[in-house]
Amino acid sequence: MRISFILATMISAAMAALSIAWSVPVLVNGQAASFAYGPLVFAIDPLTAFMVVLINIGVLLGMVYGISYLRPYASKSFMEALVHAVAMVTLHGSMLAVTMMRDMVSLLIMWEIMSMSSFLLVLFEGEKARTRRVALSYFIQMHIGAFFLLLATMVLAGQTGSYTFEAMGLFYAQKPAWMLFLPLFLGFGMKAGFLPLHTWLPHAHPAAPSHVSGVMSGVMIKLGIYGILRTILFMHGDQSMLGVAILSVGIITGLYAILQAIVRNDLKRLLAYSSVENIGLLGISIGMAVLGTSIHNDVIATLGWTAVLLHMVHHMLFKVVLFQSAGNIYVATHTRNLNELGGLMRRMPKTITVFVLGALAICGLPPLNGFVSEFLMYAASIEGMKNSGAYFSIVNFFVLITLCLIGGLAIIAFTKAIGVGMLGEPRTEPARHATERSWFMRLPQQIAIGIMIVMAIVPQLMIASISAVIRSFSPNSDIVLASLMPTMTSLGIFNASLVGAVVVVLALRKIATRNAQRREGPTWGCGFTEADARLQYTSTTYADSTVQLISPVVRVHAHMHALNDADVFPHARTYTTDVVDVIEESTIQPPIAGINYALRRLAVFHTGSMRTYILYAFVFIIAIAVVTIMGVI
Amino acid sequence: MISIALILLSSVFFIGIVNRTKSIASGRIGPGLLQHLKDIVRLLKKGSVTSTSSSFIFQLAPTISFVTVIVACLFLPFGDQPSILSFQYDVVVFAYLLALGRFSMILMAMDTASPFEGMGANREALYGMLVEPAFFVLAGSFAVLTGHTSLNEIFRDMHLGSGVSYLMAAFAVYVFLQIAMVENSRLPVDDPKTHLELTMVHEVIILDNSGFDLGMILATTSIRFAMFGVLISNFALPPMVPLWGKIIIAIVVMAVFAVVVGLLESFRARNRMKRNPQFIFTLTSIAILVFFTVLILTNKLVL
Amino acid sequence: MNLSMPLAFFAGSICIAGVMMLARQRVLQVLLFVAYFSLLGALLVHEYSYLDVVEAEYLKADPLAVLFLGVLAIIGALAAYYGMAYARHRGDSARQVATHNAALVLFLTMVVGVYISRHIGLVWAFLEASTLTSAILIYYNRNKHSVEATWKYVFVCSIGIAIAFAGILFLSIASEAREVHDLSFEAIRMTAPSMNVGWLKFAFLFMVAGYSVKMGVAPLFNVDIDAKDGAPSHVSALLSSVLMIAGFVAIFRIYMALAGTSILPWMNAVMIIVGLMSVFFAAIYISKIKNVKRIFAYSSLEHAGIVLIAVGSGAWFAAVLHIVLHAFAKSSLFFQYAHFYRLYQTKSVNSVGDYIKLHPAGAGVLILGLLAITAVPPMGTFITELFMFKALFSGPHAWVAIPVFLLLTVILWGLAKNVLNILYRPAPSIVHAPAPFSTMETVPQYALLLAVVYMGFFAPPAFVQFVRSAVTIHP
Amino acid sequence: MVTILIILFVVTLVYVSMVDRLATFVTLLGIQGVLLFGIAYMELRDVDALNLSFILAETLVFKGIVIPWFLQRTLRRNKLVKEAEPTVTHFTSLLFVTAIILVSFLLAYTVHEEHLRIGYFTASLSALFTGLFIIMARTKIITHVMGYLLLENGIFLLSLAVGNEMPLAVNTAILLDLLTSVLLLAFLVDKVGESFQTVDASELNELND
Repeated sequence: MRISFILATMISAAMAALSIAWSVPVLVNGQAASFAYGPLVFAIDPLTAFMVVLINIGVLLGMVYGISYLRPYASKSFMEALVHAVAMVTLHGSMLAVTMMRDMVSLLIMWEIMSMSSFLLVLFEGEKARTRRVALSYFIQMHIGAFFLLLATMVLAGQTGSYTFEAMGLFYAQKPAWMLFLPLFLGFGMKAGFLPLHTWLPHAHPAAPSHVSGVMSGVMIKLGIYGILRTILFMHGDQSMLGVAILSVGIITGLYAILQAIVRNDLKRLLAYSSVENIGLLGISIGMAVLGTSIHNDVIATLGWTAVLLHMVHHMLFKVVLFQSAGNIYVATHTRNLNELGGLMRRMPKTITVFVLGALAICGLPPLNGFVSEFLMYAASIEGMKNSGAYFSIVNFFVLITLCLIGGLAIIAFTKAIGVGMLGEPRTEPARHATERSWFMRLPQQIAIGIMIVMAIVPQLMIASISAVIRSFSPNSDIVLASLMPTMTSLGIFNASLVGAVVVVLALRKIATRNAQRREGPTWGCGFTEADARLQYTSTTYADSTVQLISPVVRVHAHMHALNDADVFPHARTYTTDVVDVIEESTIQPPIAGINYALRRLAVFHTGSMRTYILYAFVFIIAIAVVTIMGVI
Repeated sequence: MISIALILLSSVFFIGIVNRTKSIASGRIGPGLLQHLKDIVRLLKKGSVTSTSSSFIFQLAPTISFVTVIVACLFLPFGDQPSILSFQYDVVVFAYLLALGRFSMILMAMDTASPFEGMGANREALYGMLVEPAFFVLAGSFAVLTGHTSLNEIFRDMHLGSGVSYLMAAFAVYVFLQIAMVENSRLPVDDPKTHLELTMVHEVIILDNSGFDLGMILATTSIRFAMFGVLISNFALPPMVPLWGKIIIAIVVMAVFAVVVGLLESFRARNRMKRNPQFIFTLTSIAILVFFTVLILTNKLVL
Repeated sequence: MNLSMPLAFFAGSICIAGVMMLARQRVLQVLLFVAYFSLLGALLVHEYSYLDVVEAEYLKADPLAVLFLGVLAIIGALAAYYGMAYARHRGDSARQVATHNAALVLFLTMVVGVYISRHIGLVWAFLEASTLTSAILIYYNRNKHSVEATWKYVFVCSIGIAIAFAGILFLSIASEAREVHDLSFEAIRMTAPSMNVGWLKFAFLFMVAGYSVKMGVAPLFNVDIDAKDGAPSHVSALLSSVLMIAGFVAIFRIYMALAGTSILPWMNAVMIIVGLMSVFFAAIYISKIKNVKRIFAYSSLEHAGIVLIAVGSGAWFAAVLHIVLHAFAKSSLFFQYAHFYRLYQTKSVNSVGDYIKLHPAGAGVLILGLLAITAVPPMGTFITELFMFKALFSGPHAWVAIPVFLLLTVILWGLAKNVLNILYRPAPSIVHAPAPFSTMETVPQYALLLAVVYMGFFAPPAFVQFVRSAVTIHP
Repeated sequence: MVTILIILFVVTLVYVSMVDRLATFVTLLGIQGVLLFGIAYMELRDVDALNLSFILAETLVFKGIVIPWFLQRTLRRNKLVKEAEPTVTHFTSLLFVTAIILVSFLLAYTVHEEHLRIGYFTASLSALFTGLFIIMARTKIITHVMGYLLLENGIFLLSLAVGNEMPLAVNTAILLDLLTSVLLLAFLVDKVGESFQTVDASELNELND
């Protein structure tokens, strides 16, 4: 079982080494490179090189984790293991290839291979009916996404006669940009998870094994962003309305997703929604950057692009960390339900510490790397408020409010995940007996945390290393970056010194309390002496106050039997809640239900009676004759 | 440099003045001005009891919270006197430091496995989320007004001149005042003197803390209060006044701030829990007024 | 060399079939099969070297015919092999096997006739003959289902082919009016532009309606589904590959013959309507039914529809390539189905599962096959469907792409749902102990699927050129 | 003379719609075969002997004798006497067939082509559609075979109307096909009778979705 996966990891590592060796010079020099294999042209420009690095780090972390994560699945058959391993390598390869393709058709092919292999990866625990259903719906939604890309390809070829990306520039010069951008955005946005195309994401991520969900959420959805970036790369002229549109989608996505994350009790689903939220943030940044480019404000544009690119890397890192830690928790407890966890910090402190660090980062809090990219987003929006007319000022004002609302809501979501799921007392037996995982299962997270710390302390170096990419979006970015560098350096120093200050104060505290008496005792029950783990705040109650504020957006269904007068001696009762994704419920489910209904009703043609079959031919001939005579065809 | 000194100085007296005002308003003599400081010092010396449910987060959080406030103070200028730390867009850092403190305190509360502390933590998180936009809108507005993005430069170049700008400043001061009330868990959002755990916010979070940590938490609260005091006093510092004059003005402003807080707490009832979110978000609405005023002031929006 | 090679082939085939009926020893049957396929190979080589040469007055192999002959040789040989294996596993009587083998030989021969005929009437005659010979193949199991399937198939085929004959007569009315008596495709192509448009339309309409039963598209698709269900799986493979191609050839040749006339847009519209209807019917049933074989059969219906849509939208190259790729993919799946049935002893999806554990190598075929028939890269079908969409978008019926795509999505959903259930769902207890399958038994399936990948993505330019020349009109 | 034969042919169609007894139906098919021979003979007098004998074989021997005989045999073997429960009453059938004849006439008249005689065309279309109608209206599968033969007769007539000759080789192939298909169908009727214990087509719908 694991042999094939280890082999796959080695192949992936080789692939990674090759592609990175090829990409780094591009990133450094800013000169594109390419080679052709048959009809396929593999080309690396700075953006590709950037993506290559991102993909390789994410995938390798995921695969190293997978080696140990897969240990309990020894009972899988050879074929299952093989499919899994092959799909993993294929996913890696196709993601790399997607970024290297230079025309829409090749991209579409690689894109489909990517979707297909990730579909097979989600299917890993296919013996569960739910997994099969989820994988299938994922596959279908990706298929629809690919159709939008196909549509875009056709629109592009129809107008310019070429499939290449360069033709996009031609298209944008001739036609309104949205005609091409809309299908592209729908196609790529489906993968990225922009509202309302996100519906596959909260299902697929929890269903997939954790090393896969880390890769999918950390890396694969970034390919959607990559597609959008690639499209924008060829835009020119005033695209401010497009910018505002992307930005609005981003705002809605971010706010909605983080609200959903708050109410979810499934840890991995919460993380999945948080991925959507981060896609929203990326959307906001892209929107601002496009806006900045359109109004020729290099500062906004540069800040925006830098934020986008950095946040992509950052989110990849902490999402990998979070999903893998969640995987460790799952392996230890066999549940992802926060209401069944708790008390893990005392039982598996190393894993949970890593999770907390990841959560800090994803909430954009100092001193970790998430703060750096959020800082840049705030900076861009403040610049946007400052340096442009009233209209854009107000737009950026909305961005600013959104950013801090999302930030605050993310804190609620992740304090809930940590506070309910990992701190306090265990709520169930499995959680009580959870034990720390092996060092090998923690290694990838620790590596990622290490990279995150470096990125937080020397953000200026990170930005310098991607300056070629930023330049390809915003030609005048060098000047802006030069003036931004001191700030980023200070930010890095600030991050480091914040940690330093905490350490110093801790040391002081230690010295000050060295003589003080320290005792341990039960938590104070406020006079109630029978407190037990069940009295703790649950995930549901923690979210309740937020839910009440925003009830129409987030709908929680409660199932209970109320007490009535007849219940003199009430018996045991249950109270369960479930949360629905309002958008999924209103945009995805009705058409599916409609299609299902229609299919059922329409299935009346294969009657079994031969006479009707012959009638069809007769009807067909007459019908065609009639429409021909009527001149319809 | 001056601001941090002022903050530390005023934090010693701030809570005292507030409490004294309250006791006078209710016809009592009340504790001395330094009672709060004495409490903290005594706590710092005492031993502690930690919950068996808790982990190292519980030990770590008060320190983090303390450090965040101290570091945040380092970003505050005093009029045209620069702060110790400053770089572009440090308003963001300022707000996020406070958020980090909040994050750690919430986790600390959740770590005790107490049903009440979870409640408090939840409220803390919710209120924090709701109050942040107000701060950012103000910060953004001032950035637009002055064309700068660091606190230093903003307060250096913020000159109030016209009637509209005074109105704006008044709104801003009001919002900052209320933000301070929310951030420091005072009335009408929270009542530090309440004795029912179900209605507490801040107090319930620290139920299980004791000894040095509790002292540090109390100190953090005072310093944070004083920090807002300095922030508000920055609005009242005319550029032409010499430094000693400014210091006096600031001390007076902060004293007035403390008295106002005391009076407000004396004559104001606490909100119902359910009303709090609405109340807090009103601040953002007012802050938006400030923003529009700024747009008018900078001739971006011509009415 | 010998221009009567095709005739020799027909004569030889009939002789072989005759001997097969009489000499029933297994070894002899195998030898005779070897002889037959050598003959077929010789014919293939011969036709390839005498491209576009008229032989025996009515026969001519254009690139299209040669291409399809190649497909027929490969799938036919595999079907023969699997047919023998099938009979051995079931322990069928020597007589039954001999009849079946002889019918198989005759069937393939008749289909070869369809491919290489250049006369419209002869195509018709060979098609009808293929119906009759295939009836014996379908009837193989001699149970209730196969009787019903055979009866319906033969009957509706006969009706359909009669309707098509009416179409031929309409065409000859039109050509008679122009004093043309020759009904070879070349002659029709030359004179059609001056013929009465109304008769041409009638002729085409009747021929499409009639031949639809052979190609397995709407409106007469139903009996094909039943036949593929009732027949042994290797026969189903033949039905949805070589026979579907035969129906396609019949329709496509007349389409190409009339493509020079003013009714081309109208014909395209008809093709697209037929294709759309087929995809529609496939979509509504695939998600509903639980019988694996019928699911595959409906998927054939879908692909036949796609081929016609491709024809109608002008992507002739894609159409031809697609039908070839589909033939490989679908026969691979049908061959695999034999294992499936041996393992579970049921056709129903509802009572099977865990295929990936019970028969890993077969599960791989199923997964790849699923990808192939749902047109997912790296399967070549993706490329051909891409070409189809491209042609559709640039043509006058661009809007059709939307319903087609939606229906394809529904089909994808239905197919994938069922295949996933087969592969992963925990097997119910009634499942028999895993039958020992040697990996060798799945090699041909993998080879076919590899061919789908290869021909779609890595096809050598010479091959592409050859297929392209198959769909260009020679003067 | 030809016109008379054609009218007779149409009359048999009308009669077919009313018959109850299957044996009568078969006889009518035989009569049609003879009529077709007559028509073909009149029409193609000047063609060569080979073609003539071919036509003779196709109509008189094949349509007039072999098939009716074979069908009668099948009827006997399956103990079939009459169409017990026609889904469409005889009266309605009559109406339909009459309508078919009228419509065919109108159609033939509208698409009038100089070398296409209206009579032929009408008769052939009528036979074609009557055949289809019989297949769709009746439930016994043996009747379906007969409907198919009607349809074939119609098409034969149509080919006469067209007057365009297929090459002999093609014609032979077509003839062989037709013969085999009828034999095969009759054989299958037997098999259906064995397997399903009925030759009522409405029972033959186990294969449905």
